[in-house]
Amino acid sequence: MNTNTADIKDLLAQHNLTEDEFKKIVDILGREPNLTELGMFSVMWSEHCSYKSSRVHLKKLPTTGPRVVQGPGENAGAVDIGDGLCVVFKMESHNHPSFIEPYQGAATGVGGILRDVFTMGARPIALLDSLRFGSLDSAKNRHLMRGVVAGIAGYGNCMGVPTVGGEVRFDDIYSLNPLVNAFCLGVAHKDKIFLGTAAGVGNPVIYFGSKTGRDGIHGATMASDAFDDDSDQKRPTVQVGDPFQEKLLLEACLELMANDLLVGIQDMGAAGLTSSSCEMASRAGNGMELDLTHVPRREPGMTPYELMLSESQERMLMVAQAGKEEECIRICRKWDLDVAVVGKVTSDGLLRVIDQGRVVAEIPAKSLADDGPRYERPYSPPPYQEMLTNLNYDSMPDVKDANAALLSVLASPTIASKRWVYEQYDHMVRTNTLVRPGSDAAVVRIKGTNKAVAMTVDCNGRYCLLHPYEGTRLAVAEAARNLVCSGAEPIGLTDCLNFGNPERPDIMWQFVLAIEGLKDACEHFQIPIVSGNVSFYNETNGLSIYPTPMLGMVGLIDKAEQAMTQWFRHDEDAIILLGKTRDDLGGSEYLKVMQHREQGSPPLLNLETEKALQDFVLTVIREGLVESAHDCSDGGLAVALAECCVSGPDVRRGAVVKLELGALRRDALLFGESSSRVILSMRPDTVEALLSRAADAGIPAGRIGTVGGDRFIIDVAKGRLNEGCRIDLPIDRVWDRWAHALEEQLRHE
Amino acid sequence: MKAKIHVTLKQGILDPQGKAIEHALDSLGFKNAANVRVGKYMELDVSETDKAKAEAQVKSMCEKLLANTIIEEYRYELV
Amino acid sequence: MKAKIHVTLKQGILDPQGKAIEHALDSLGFKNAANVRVGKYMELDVSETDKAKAEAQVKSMCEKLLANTIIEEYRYELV
Amino acid sequence: MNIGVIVFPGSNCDHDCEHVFKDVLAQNVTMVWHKEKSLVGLDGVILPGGFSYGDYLRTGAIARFSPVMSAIKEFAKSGGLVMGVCNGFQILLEAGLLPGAMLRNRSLHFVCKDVHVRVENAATPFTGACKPGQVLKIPIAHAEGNYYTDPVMLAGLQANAQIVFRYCTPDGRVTLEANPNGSLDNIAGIRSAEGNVLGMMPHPERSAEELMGNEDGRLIFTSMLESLRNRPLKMVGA
Ligand SMILES: Nc1ncnc2c1ncn2[C@@H]1O[C@H](COP(=O)(O)OP(=O)(O)O)[C@@H](O)[C@H]1O
Ligand SMILES: [Mg+2]
Repeated sequence: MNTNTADIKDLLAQHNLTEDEFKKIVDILGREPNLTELGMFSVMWSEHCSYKSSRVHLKKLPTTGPRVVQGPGENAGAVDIGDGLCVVFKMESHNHPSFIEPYQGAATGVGGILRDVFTMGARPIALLDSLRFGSLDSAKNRHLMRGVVAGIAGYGNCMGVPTVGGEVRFDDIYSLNPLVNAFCLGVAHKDKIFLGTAAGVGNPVIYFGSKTGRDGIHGATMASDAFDDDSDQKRPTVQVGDPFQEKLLLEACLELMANDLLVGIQDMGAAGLTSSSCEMASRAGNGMELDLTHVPRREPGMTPYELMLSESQERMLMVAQAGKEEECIRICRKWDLDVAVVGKVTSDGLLRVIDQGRVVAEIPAKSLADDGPRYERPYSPPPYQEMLTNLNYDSMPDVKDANAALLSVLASPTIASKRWVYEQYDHMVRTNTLVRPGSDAAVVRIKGTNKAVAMTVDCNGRYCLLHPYEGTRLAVAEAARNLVCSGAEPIGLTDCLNFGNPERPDIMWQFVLAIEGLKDACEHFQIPIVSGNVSFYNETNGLSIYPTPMLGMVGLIDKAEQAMTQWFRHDEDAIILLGKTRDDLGGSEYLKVMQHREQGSPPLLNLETEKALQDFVLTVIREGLVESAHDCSDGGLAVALAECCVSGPDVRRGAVVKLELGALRRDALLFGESSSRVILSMRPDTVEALLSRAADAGIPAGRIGTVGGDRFIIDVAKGRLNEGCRIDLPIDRVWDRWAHALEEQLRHE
Repeated sequence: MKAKIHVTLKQGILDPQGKAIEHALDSLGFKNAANVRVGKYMELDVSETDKAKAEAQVKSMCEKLLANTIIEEYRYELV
Repeated sequence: MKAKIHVTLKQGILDPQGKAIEHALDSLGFKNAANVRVGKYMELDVSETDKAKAEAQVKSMCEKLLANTIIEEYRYELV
Repeated sequence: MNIGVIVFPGSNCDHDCEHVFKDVLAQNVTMVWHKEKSLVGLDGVILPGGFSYGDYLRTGAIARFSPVMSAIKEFAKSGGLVMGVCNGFQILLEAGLLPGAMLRNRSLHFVCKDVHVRVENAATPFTGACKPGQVLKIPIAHAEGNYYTDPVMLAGLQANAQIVFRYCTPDGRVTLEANPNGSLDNIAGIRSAEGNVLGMMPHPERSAEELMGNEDGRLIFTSMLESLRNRPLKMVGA
């Protein structure tokens, strides 16, 4: 590059590269890079693609197990479910693009995660989405939420992949950094998994899908870049999705794969042609030659730099078996896709890019894909951490009007029904959805077998703020509990770790502790992590989001008809509470809603207790002893009971419950979020058997009430230290508040 | 006054709808149609007699609501 | 030649999108906007130098594909 | 029977319809690519739901020009049973095989949920297994199901008993609140004047199995098969 030092500084800044990184590039090449090469390095070495701040820590996570068919490192992970099949799944963030343009940002996020799954040879059968927004009091946040939900719907519905579940939480910290994480699961034959590898020197490299335009150039670098007030300038980098094109791409891919034509395949996600080519070559220890002259283009005059960095959506790169080009091209044409042979696999390990007969870039593929910088960034707890956990119970008045408190907590958008969201998603297409959105986990049957898989996404960012280690362990426990309550055995996990700026020691501290928590909990439950994603730099004007390690967990149900739901099913059924309630108000939704505090220690979690509880719940569900099972977490016992009454699809049922206060506070008993608790309902004649079984297993259990009537009643008897209280409301009032709160808050304009 | 507003995708932004229509026209035998772009057309009444004021208002409506200026551009006339 | 085509809902057919925009404008403080109607605007190139022929073609495109004349009406100009 | 399921680019309920006919009702199913020009050998035809051509321009507007549509018109003209579900209904409207047009849902949102429909005409080849006035619970999933036609045509539909399903409450009342999309006269499904073409917005294939917890939609398919078994022989393979 014929540039002077000042210009180089500018260039490096524009490309988010440090001077050390630049030196490393010069070392690798033995010369200075040209602009195209610099661009390629910058995207591949960005945080988003290279995991340079997280890699040393991610290595600690448990990724193996008897069921693991494919762990992290490929487009998605795969876990054996028997019958010769495996489930392929992954979760991915699209936070920054969704803040800039909510509809397209969310839509292309869904498009990207779908491609990750079907490039592995799996037909996608379910999507979930995990969302975080700021308070709905603000018009901007309402606009973001409407746009994001519409974008997810627009893409997923058109693809014919049902969005069967998800999570939406609200906290003002996400106002300038909403989170949009999408999870996708597909099913593949275990011996027909496709990988992104460019094996076989001489094999043709084929481009197919949409044409390349100038979309999202610098997108990958943008995702690794914190926002500031100039973010508007970066707007032209927004990509537009075309779900129809992706549907054709999906069908074409599955047809190509069924016909034994491919050696390897990878989608062009972040860093487009650059990442797909160098990663495939590097995995196989080969090189690749690309001739840009043949790349289908949407616009005239595109430079090699633009072609290599474009993030136009709905594109794929495949390495075909030599001699099978024509057949590949025929199938792509059948599906109306653009297709062209753009290169071949070489033996020299170099990614060589040619344009109009001229070599415009020549870089060792491995150095782009794998030899990016790695940082062991310093970490230390922030000075305010102790202030956060410090919660003086004595200074807080106990709840007086329990009716009013319950209604307020139910109307909190984090707790309220998400029907407004999931009714916009086609959650039934493919006719597999046995448990629709609205229960602890979604359950989808696997046609051709008797099996079903359950899926959930979970993370309480507030807990993670208060204690990143505990919060992450709690998220693992909750996700597993949600699956178990649905009758499923947890078999695998994907994560999407959303954090602030890793160059800040306090953020890095949050990250490192979260990883430790994730590791410890997964090892204890023996749940392997088979794929994942890290999203750093979720900060605006120096303000970071809460640490939000989102988890997507998958469980297996051997007999589909044993899938369980959370709502009460018959009047007269007995209500059983499993687990122990403590004074756990720290980080609770109740404290936030009623006292505007996000403070305290998150609930205590003992992994042995949790595991014993989950094993017990799964066993009694499988034995058919149980009519419903609901995880008790956000909003505490009162909210969980109310959900059991009003979340069922057709009818609402009342309940009469009596609770012992013991030495607890009233608010802690009703709204505290002690972990390791589950609410069951069952026919009255099986109660005794269940209670004695629970006693044998060492699980605290007791009958707390009966389903039925048209009122929601919780009678709290006087305790050792405190007066009792009573919740007594018409069940329709409880339902109305919970069912319509979100809609009402969104309906402002 | 009546405002007539056109909102179209910016140059360079993918227009999947236009592409699909072009393809359909082609297979219908309209081989000589090309570069189809699809946008929105809106009409509305502004109860304002001062043309300059009305213009300022319509511009502000476009910026705030009618166009997504990240990917779209707009133009309007008042009659 | 470039064809500019407007497709709008027929008078008398309820336009929920127009209604929603009107409502949104209202709550944004644009109290004096009314009768919002939303339609489609399409541009395409016709490689035909004879204006009459081009017109006939564009009309036929509209009738056959671009508008559904049960609910929509269309107009076009050629430039 | 041999049932043809038409596959347009962007169809996405094609496999669901195939599953019901093949795995639940043990019939022969032929997946018919939209470029086919002949329907020889088929006893009945389903246009499945989805987003043919991405629903770009208008739902069903582009699909109606697929080569297979001329064959479907012939098939229908000769009395063959043709059923369009959701996007299939929209295509039949655009193709003129059924009267009327679809507008966007009143809410402007895509909506996916269970709804109830009342069988207004139980004397069609698609509803023979239902009782007149029977209420069926069947899911909908669409953004454009707001049926429209002009008053003259509407009167014609009513007079000829062409309205087959109306959105209703669980106990069978046709009310404004029971209408999920703003559809004229709560119309959820109509048949052609001759009676052998049906279009409906709800998805019966999504409620046709015990495991799914609802088998109401299955009645539509069993009605169809029953009337195919009873039809005069001359229509076979028309
Ligand atoms: N964004 C969303 N998309 C689809 N379904 C959602 C979404 N958010 C919440 N849901 C559904 O609503 C129900 C309640 O959600 P949530 O309160 O987060 O459940 P839990 O506390 O059991 O994890 C779940 O079935 C969930 O799948
Ligand atoms: Mg739960």
